[in-house]
Amino acid sequence: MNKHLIIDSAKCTGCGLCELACAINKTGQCQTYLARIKIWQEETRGFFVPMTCQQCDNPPCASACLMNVISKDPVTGLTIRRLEGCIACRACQLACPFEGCSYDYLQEVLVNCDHCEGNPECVKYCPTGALRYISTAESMDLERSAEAGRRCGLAGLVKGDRR
Amino acid sequence: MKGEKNMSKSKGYAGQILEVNLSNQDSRYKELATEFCRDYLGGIGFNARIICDEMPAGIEALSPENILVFGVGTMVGSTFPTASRTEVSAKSPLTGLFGTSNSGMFFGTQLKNAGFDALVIKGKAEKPVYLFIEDGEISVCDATRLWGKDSWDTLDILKKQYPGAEVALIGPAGENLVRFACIENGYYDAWARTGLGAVMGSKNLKAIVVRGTQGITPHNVEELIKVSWKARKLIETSPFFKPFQSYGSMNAAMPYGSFKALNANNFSQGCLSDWKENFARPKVEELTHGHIACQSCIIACAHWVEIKEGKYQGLRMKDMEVTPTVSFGSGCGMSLEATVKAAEMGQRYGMDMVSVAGVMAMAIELFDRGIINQEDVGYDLAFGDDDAIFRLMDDIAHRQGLGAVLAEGTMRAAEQFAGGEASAMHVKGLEMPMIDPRGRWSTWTLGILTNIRGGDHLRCRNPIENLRFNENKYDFQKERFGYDQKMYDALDMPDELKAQAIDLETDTVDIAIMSRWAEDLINLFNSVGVCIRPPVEHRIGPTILAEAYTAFTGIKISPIELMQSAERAWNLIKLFNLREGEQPEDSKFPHRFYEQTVGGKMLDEAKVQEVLQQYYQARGWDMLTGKPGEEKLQELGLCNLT
Amino acid sequence: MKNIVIIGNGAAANSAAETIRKHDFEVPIVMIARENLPEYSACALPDCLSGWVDRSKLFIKELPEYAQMGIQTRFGLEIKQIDTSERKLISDQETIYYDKLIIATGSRAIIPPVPGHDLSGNFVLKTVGDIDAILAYHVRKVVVVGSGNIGIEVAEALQIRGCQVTIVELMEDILPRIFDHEPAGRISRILIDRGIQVLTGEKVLGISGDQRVEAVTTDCRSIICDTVIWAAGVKQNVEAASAAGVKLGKLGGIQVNSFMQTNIDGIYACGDCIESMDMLTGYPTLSLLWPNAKRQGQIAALNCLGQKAEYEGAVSMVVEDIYGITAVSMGLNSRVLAREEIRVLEGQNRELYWRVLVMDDRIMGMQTIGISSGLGAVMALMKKRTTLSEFHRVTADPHLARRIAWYLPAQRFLE
Amino acid sequence: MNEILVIDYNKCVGCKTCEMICSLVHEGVCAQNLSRIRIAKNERAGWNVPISCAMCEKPMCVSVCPVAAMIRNRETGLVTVDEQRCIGCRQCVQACPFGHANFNPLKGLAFKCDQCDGDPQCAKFCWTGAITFEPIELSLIQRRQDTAEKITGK
Repeated sequence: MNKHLIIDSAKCTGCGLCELACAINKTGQCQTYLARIKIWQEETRGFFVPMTCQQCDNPPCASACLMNVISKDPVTGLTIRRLEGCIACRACQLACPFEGCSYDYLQEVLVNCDHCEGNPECVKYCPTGALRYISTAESMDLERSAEAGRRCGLAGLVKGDRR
Repeated sequence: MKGEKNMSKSKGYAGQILEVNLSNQDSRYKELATEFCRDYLGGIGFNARIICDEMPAGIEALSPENILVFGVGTMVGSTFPTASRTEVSAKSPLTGLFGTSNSGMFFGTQLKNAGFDALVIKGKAEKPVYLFIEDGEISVCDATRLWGKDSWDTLDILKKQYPGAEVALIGPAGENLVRFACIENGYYDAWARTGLGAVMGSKNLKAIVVRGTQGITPHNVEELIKVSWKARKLIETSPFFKPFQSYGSMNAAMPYGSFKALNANNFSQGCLSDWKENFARPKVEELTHGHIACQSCIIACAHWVEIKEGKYQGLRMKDMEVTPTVSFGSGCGMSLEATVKAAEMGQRYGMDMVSVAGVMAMAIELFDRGIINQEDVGYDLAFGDDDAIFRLMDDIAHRQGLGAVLAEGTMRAAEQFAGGEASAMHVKGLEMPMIDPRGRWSTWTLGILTNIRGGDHLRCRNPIENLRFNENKYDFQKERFGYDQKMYDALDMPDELKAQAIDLETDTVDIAIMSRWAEDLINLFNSVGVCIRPPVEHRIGPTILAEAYTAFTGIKISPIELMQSAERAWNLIKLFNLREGEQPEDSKFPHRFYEQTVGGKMLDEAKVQEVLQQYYQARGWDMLTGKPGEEKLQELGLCNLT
Repeated sequence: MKNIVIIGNGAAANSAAETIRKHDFEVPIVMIARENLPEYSACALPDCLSGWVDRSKLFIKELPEYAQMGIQTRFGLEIKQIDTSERKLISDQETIYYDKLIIATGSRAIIPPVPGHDLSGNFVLKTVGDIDAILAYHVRKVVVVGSGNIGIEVAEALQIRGCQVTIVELMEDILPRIFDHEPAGRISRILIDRGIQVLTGEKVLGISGDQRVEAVTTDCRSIICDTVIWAAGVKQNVEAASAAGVKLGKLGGIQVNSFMQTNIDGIYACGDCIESMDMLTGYPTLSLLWPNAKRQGQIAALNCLGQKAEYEGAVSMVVEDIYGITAVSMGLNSRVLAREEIRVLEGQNRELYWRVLVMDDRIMGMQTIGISSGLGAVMALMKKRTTLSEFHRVTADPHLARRIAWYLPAQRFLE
Repeated sequence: MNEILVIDYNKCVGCKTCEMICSLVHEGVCAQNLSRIRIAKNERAGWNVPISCAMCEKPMCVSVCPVAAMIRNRETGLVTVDEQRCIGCRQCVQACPFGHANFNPLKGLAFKCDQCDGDPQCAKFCWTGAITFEPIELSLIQRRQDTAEKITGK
């Protein structure tokens, strides 16, 4: 089962550790512009949303790419790029609704999240658990049981009658 | 390996057996051959073959050589009603024979969805570990932080860590190698009998966490849906359906109680005098509500119990099964509310409730008889003394004081006390269940004797047992049929055999012949993973199961062949037991049943032996020794294991 | 199915071939193309001209890859005739039979028949061959006729190479089909700042010279130059198809339905050679953009295989990199919407100028100059045809906005 | 839309038959993960809650889908996935506040309840009456009646 970065924005405090961890790990520089994950700041309204590549299964960035450098890895299911072919035309950035493609001005190419080979740095650094690296099935299970818990209320009482 | 499995292999099955050796953390994947599937079906059939093939003779049950097998029933994970059961087998530390137990809920579905029809565990881990199996991949994880925790606390941790997963685990009793420790299946269910939890504990294996997302492709979807509906309609029309849905297994205990055929105070009485007021229907109705179902079940015989007042106020769990209720309530003289508490403790500690109640009842009787005293125990024991019993339970689970002796099981513990044998109520080392064969002699009670796992009531049951008729005026060979022609016609049994087994004119059932049929039928159910609750066993026969099996797996099989596959597994287990040292004279009830009366009734040893011989004959076994005959083995394509 | 023949080797053709292979490992695929080259990206040609991208990097595939994918290639072959009754393709060398045909012949750049258009020194830029020709020619002073995206990019590329560049545009603004007056002016200023002469509203009347180009004459002046690069438009390669009875639309492209089917059974068409429906207006349009061609190729391939896939329509999406400054246009511009009642949301900050066109509460187009982050969201909202009131409903509620987080980056443009 | 899947989780016993039949009918596979209806359960606390699409009037899955692959039919009220458009970005899964939207990792597509073209198999196979397919008005009437009975104690 492929894992994904599941983002729970309710827990994000906007500390920016994920961005820094990502940038340092990928480029060796403490520069949040180089991060593949970005926190969308809604400071005045009191919430923060980390945004990154969603690893779509049929990614619009790949369809938009003028050089066909974006493809899906059949094994890991990740969206991968052949960086030497990238001409930095930014078409992928325009096609991606999720701010998933970021411009790496050191290499002059566009890059996206690659899950750090199955051990994402951002998840390791996240102090609040807003970022989790779990499978979609698991996140769906969690979501469903949270919903079920809400419906059943705190008492959690079963009221069914015997037939 | 991931994802490929589903495409090629035979349908219906997940197609692989996973073998883990805990000693070197090595895992192997074995593909299932179609012939193997047809011959052994799944569940107990797979377990029997794997254990017979791979376990050396005469090993110690708690040694690393023992093999623990989780065999998922074939139909599990389909829409077939009540198909949820998984059989777990190993050499039993309690009986030294084939140890096996069956449980439902969702573990089997998850294991199959994770890509495996069976899980074989060998060797022993150096330090406590648990297994995590997900979609064809297995990892051995450190369980040091879980070791010593009771099973519910462990489950809370694991279920949080792995949402949506199913967990099989042991409690402190299994860790402490209590010989009747069970493997818990989630919070409220267990593979309880024959001490499989101790085997798991001896392997330093705390839990098995399974999560599967792959799914199983049936051979013929439409046919499967059709046969599922058909089976469902059949079950719903059984006269046992409604009562079972309403009262669960307690339903059976009610008539049995009123006819004094229940264990009371270590089988010294036929039934408690206040049984009807304190245990029967009105009380059950008062305490229980709602339903809980296993995978694909349409009966949902389990209910929620909520104790609203008294000493155990606030206790809330799935319970009021007949087994803990009678074993603790009647067998140890506890109140109905206290049995719920005892069941909770049994679940938390991970102990087989029949066995722990049996061994405690023996201890109390020995205390009464003065063979053990307060000094040995550390406190007074008495039937009906809840607190003392709970304390003793705690001692047994942790092997403290007298508990260390009792944790060895009734048979072994009795040997430690002079004259203890007289109070030890077991068959082949396995504690007797709640039915007293003296109260009512029937196919069911003969089954306790012929059972391949020892003194247990769950492997043989007349599919048309008539609970209304307690009084058995016939000699030991017959029981009353008690139904009309319609019921006779509806029974799914080969005509010839039906005519032999049931005599409509005298309204009787031949116990020996029916025993054999019932055992094979239940073995079939345990192979394909269908529940053996009476409404199911009553209506679902080999004909519809063969239809369902073919629709699901695409393997063509006739009802006769299906029954033969079930019989094959039964014979194989018998051969295994003989190899492990089972003696013909082991097949007998505790002396008390032949010597003391309850309700003015007593068993006649000679007559019981005669029925037993008739049963052997019906099986094609040697009449005196109970050894499967050459002819039978050849018919089944088995060769002698020894 | 016997086989699928694809005419063309561009984005649409290759995307179709890849899609077919993804869904069907068996069916034989034949690809026919006039150029004997593997697939290359036409969009990167100006970058190659400037020297920023190496010529070898233009190629997306290598020739052996076709065989590896199980595609037979007939490159260097020009189809002269399509026989729809016998389902065969006739060229000078051979005849190829097809069961299903995908036409993805693309388009070619045109040189208008003005006097002197045949002198040496007249170029277009559409293929790798054109690049080679331009580079082989001694270019010093160049006039670029037309200022579509190719025109602007070529002008920039040649300016970077050290040429003296003049852009001549017939319309009032540069990039007339893509940008509105205001952003076009901004782009124009960038070009002028870099030393490119931009002449708008001028018509090229002729080219003078003896064998070689020496000057370009417009209705206002004469410009001394040695090279003319024509970026004045393209023509669809539909001659063979049209002769075979494939119906053309009013704009000159092959007419297809939303399943990329032509009027003839078994013949599909996609890419630059077709007239597709505009996603936003619903009217036929000639979309000459790479992503649209790829998507059309996919749709044609899926329908060819019998899976029903419907094309959602073409949408314009142009990214121009002008001396490191990104100019983006998506959707429609106000020239197209001239007759409609539109609302313009315009804004500017340190890093970005933006202009959003709103019609009927829906985003119809957007143009920006500057850093391009946050535009993907607007693009998606535009394609989804989300109304602004729905957008504001979502973003105004923190609970909804957190769940539908990708709306947030678009907020600053749409307030 | 008249009829919806009305779910009374007090009646659910957690047998998961609905999951099995749903995946069987839609995908030809017995797999919980491919079922459009899922039972969330907590064994310890003892609740079983069948969760399937509520067919919201203002569905968040439709709002969040960046490619308009989630479509709500104005006339029938059904919210469906257009598989050809779906890009598999899992936004609907994360956006649905109820955990209703599902995702098939093998196909890389979102999928959700389509009410089996007006004959929901889950409701058909549910023997407990926890899942019924009925007009919303009817279920409201029944619920009012139940509440009234509780209040009056009859």
